[in-house]
Amino acid sequence: MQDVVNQVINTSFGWGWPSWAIALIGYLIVAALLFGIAPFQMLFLTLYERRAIARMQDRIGPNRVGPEGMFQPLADGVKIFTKEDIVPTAADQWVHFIAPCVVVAPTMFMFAVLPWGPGMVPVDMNLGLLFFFAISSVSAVGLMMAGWASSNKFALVGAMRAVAQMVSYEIPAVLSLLAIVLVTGSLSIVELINYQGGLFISTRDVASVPDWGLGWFIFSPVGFLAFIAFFIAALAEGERTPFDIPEADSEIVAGYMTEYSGMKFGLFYLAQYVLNFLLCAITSIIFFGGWQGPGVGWLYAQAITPVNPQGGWVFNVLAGVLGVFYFLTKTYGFFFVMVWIRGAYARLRIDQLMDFGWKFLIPLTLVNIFSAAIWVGLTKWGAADGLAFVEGWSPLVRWAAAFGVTLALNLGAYLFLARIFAQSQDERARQDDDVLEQLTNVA
Amino acid sequence: MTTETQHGSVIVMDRRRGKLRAGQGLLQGLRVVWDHWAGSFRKNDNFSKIHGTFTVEYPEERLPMPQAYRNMPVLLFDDESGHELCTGCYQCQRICPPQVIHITQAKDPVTGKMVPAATEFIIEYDACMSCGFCAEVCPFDSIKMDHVYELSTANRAALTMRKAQLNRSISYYTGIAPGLWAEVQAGAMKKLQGSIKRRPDVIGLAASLTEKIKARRLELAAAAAAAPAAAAVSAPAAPAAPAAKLTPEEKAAKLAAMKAANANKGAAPAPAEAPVALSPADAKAAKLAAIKAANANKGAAPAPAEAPVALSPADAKAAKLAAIKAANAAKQAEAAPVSVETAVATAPLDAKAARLAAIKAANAAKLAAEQGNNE
Amino acid sequence: MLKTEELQINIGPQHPSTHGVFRMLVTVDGETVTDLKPVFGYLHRNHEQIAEVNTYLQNMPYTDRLDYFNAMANNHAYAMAVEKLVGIEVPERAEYIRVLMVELTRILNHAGALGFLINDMGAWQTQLAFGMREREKILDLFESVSGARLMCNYFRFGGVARDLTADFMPRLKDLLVAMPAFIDEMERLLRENEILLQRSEGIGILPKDLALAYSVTGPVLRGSGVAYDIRRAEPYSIYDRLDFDVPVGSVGDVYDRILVRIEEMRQSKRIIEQVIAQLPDAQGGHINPKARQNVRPPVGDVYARVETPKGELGFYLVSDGSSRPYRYKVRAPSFINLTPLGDMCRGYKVADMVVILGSIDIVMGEVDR
Amino acid sequence: MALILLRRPYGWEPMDLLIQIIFGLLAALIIGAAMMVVTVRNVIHAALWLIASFFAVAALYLTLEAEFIAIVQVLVYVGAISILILFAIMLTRSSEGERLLTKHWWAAALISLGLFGAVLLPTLIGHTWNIPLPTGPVDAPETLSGVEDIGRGFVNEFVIHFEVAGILLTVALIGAIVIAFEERSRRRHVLTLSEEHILRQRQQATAERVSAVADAAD
Repeated sequence: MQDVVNQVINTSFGWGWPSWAIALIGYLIVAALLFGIAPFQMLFLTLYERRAIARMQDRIGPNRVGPEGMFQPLADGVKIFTKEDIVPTAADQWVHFIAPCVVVAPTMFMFAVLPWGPGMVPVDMNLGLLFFFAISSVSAVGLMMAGWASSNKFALVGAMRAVAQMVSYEIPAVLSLLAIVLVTGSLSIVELINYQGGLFISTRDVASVPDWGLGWFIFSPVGFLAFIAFFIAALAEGERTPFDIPEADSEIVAGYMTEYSGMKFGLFYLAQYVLNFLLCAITSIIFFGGWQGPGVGWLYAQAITPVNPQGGWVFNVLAGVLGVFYFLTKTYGFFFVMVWIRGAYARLRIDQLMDFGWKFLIPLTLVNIFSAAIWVGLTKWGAADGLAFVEGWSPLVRWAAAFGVTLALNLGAYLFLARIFAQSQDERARQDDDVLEQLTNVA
Repeated sequence: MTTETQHGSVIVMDRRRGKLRAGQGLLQGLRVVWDHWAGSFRKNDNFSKIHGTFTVEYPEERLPMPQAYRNMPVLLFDDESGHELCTGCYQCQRICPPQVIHITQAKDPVTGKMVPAATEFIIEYDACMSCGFCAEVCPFDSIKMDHVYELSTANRAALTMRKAQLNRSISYYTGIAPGLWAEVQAGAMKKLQGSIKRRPDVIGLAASLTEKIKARRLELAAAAAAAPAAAAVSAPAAPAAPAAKLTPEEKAAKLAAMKAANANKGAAPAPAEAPVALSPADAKAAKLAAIKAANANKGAAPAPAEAPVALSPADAKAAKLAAIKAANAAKQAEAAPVSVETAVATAPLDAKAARLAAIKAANAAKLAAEQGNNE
Repeated sequence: MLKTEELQINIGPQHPSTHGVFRMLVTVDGETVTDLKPVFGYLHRNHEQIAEVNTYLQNMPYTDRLDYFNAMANNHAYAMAVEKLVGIEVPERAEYIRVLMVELTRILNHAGALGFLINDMGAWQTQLAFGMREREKILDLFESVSGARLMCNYFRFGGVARDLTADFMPRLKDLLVAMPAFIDEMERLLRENEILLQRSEGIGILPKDLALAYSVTGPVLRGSGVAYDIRRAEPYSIYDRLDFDVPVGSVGDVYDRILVRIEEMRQSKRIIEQVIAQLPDAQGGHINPKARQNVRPPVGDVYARVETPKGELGFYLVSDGSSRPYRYKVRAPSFINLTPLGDMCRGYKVADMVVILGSIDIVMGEVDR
Repeated sequence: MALILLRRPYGWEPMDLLIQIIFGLLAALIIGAAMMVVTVRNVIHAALWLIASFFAVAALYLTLEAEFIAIVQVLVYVGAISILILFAIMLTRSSEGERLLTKHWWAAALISLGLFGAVLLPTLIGHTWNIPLPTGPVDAPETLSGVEDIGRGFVNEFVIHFEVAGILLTVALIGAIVIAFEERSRRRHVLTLSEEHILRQRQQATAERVSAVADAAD
């Protein structure tokens, strides 16, 4: 962004402004854009979800306000703004008031490191990935405050559930990303995307391979398993079905939002949908190459970049448009998958949720890290790293070997863990003698 | 294990134990939902399909109502004769489970005998459970179930339906349920003719059909004119008697309207005498009118309010019109007492007609009142 | 050491997952239910007293309001009771029509019940929407014959109010074309789904002999493995001529109840096909509804029962020879099936409690009367 | 994050002012939040103020270009530890409200001030205040927050410390698990209907067997 602002102010207008002012202006513009986009887009995510799930239920969905219900979200927004704001007398007024802000703010922070297209990232932190998840964990505090401040049994239980769920599902999410980070060797999101160029996984640097922007991690066994684990964890983080236990309406009426009304409730809603969007976006960035896609790399090579200052600005625009198109297509595709799952499944119980996270996902992701290490060793290392026997192999053989080994490892681990987990789950259903024996001892 | 019995057996449901559950069931569920999503861009129009949207966007498109659909009971009347099929036989009132039907049977104003018609027929729609028993038991097929279902209102009292609001024409009912009407048509019409024969005066005519009522009155007047002698001798000859007593009233109706219209011009009694003179009633009537004119000054003020209403057709609008006229007349009562009271004087030719006038006045006032609070 | 104490929660009367106006006073230890007291009566409408001031026929529309999900079955039970009391013969064709309606009712009730159960498990109404779609089709059929979708006051003493309309049979045949697809789809959604298995397997187990002791009936009893179906135990209408299987469960948990309901829909479809085949050559027609407006049964009492989708629905009538029942008692399946709820929920989680309640499939209109 | 936002290889003077302002704000927030932690009556509020100060400290780390430390601060302290504190406070019914202030509070204040001074004085004395500001482009700050450096450090020179810390955490984990198991075993297991039923059946069966044996004995 600074490049563009610099271009406009210093090059075309010729005012020699100091670069810090340019940087300030650039960042202010970006921040304004993001803060404008996020809520607006959340509104339309709700419409998108309602229409899609209605289709899945052989219905039509909201189609009255405006053409095809386009303005339905705006109507909802007006309604939620004009609703009365009710605060329970027993509530802790200040905490009750601040909690929604504490929940919303982190989701807005997370936009700071989200790349939208080639060279279109607000801040290229070299720890972007870590930053993303660190900030996302802050909103748990807000949920806790909300549940505690509204002094309501349902709200407190909901907050406890929400926090426990978020904290325990951050582990598989981060572990599954760790495998990817092992392969790329960097925590920078931009670096992660650049790594996914090329024709297939980890072939960006190999010469004589065209850059089609298709080297997505999803095409490798490691990436695939990591994707499954991460997406499940993302569902839990975003409190989507089948993990929407914190606001399980059939048990605890609305969870930590029970005592909220009007725009405070709206803020929780906004935070949840923005978080969902961000999780879909990060999924598409990490495993599906973000803005990577056929053509973007080539266009961006011709564009004005710090690498080649003498390029055509037209290519900037084209690459940006194409990249953002790819990125948003993937992101909304993942949101559709979220809606799809919501339309298909029931909700897990809280202890089953914990069992699934701790007894199934975390072992799976640990195995995945191991196979990621194998992948890196077989594709990257050589004698220097003490892996001499792979030196002689041709790159294709090494790649095939890595693929086969990791595939076998992950598949075996998945089946094994699935069997173990299924057996551990239905011990209460078949009333075995051992269960009854220990019951007799208890009784 | 299945144990055979004579017809069919007992099957123990198979829980599919021991097969590895590694997410294939979840994928199946996704598949089903996807099929519905993909198929939902067509419309699911017939019963043999399970895919496609089956939403009916209500205000624009509505499902066709089956003939047997029953929502709220209504009363039928015959289009050409204008007579209601209801005879006030109380069958529906007896069968109604929530007891929301209230009937007042008509009486002959002359003889006071029961007439096969209902002067008032009330159904409390707000308490009706639309079970359809009233329509089933009605021996004259007069009460039928309507298909109108948009009855919601903020005013609960407005859901207490009187006869004037319950009346529907047979053509309307054949429009919504031709088959059901075809089954019962012959018998219903035969019974209707039977009950029409036994209905004097305008009793049993649907109140909304003013022109029919006028026509009926005129033909009654003609009948009366055909038998003046019978009328002169006020012997109670059954069919002619009401006619004879009605004709002057009929004329006085026009007269009252005219009077009330130009009362402020202070019309001279001369035009007032004229119609009285040429009324079919003989000299007795004129003499009587003169006497009334002499001592009606005191009764002038209340009288006009009564008279035009009494003479107006039972139709609600006319009733209101009459009420307005009455008000005007009352204003003019002091200005030109003579002009008004002559209008009165002609009306009550004898006691029975006066009573009839009173009844009509009451009904008309009721109608006017509730028309007022319905609008 | 951390000290835990028990917590009392009121689920209901206004709560998303209590079907109707129902209240559960739950004592939880953490998330585990240690005690549950069902509290009902919020929907009491004085049904039985009203019935004693009405004439026999006037009660028919009130029976619709008992279990508003399957009014036809309630009508059937009441009509059978009065016919037994008065001694009225029902023409064969009328019997066939009755069985047809009642089996359609069974299908629509189970479709709806499964959908609501999955909703209680937290699904976002997809399964419910599918069930409701089929239910709407069946309700269209009911509307075309009886004139109303839910409160179809269709049965009369000695027959039914109106004969089948001309377009009834073709539409019913179309419906039967769609039915297997719908049932298979429900099974694919419910039977193998791992999440649903986790939520339903081993939850709310009601052992066989305890089920008998609680005198529960219907799918709950059959789910516990007792092959008791009144249509088979004492065939009442023309069920002795129809072939159908009685599905029973083996464990008696929520999953078994789901499976039993799915299979019962299949069997009902089977019965309907037989009825369609045998209906044309059935003697006698439906009766003229005007024939028996006010029956005056002889002094005596009678108990008649049918197998409604929810269980055994019985009517106990005492006649003093007048045109109004002297005593009118309803044996409502939902009410009796609700009695073991407190014990069934003990020891399970709060979320399971909701699912168990859903698996009993109650309608508060019938519980409270 | 202010410094990363405005990091530019030239033109430092306006930046300094900006950073001074930001630093002042952050310092004020940290100190104010810390004061609230110790003065506020409600324990939950104290915990929330503590979280605020944690967050401000993280921001301070960012101004020092120590991104990794800042992010870890947020991840560990704000994300995890504060949640644990909140859980602990909420689960244990703490006696809120009354202020626990001994009447020798001035002694405590004196001692703490003394210690604080003892720590701070040498730095205040031995510090040269006018460091020449770096002129010209500064090198890229990756080295300041290098994950690789930290990782290699962990597995090379600091391996002992790393392992010791790991063992310590593992021991703590095991201890927590042991406590939890003990807790669970002490909690009474609520029998479900079917379990209770089967157990009763077994007891009856055993009783019958015993009686049968007894009959056989006679």
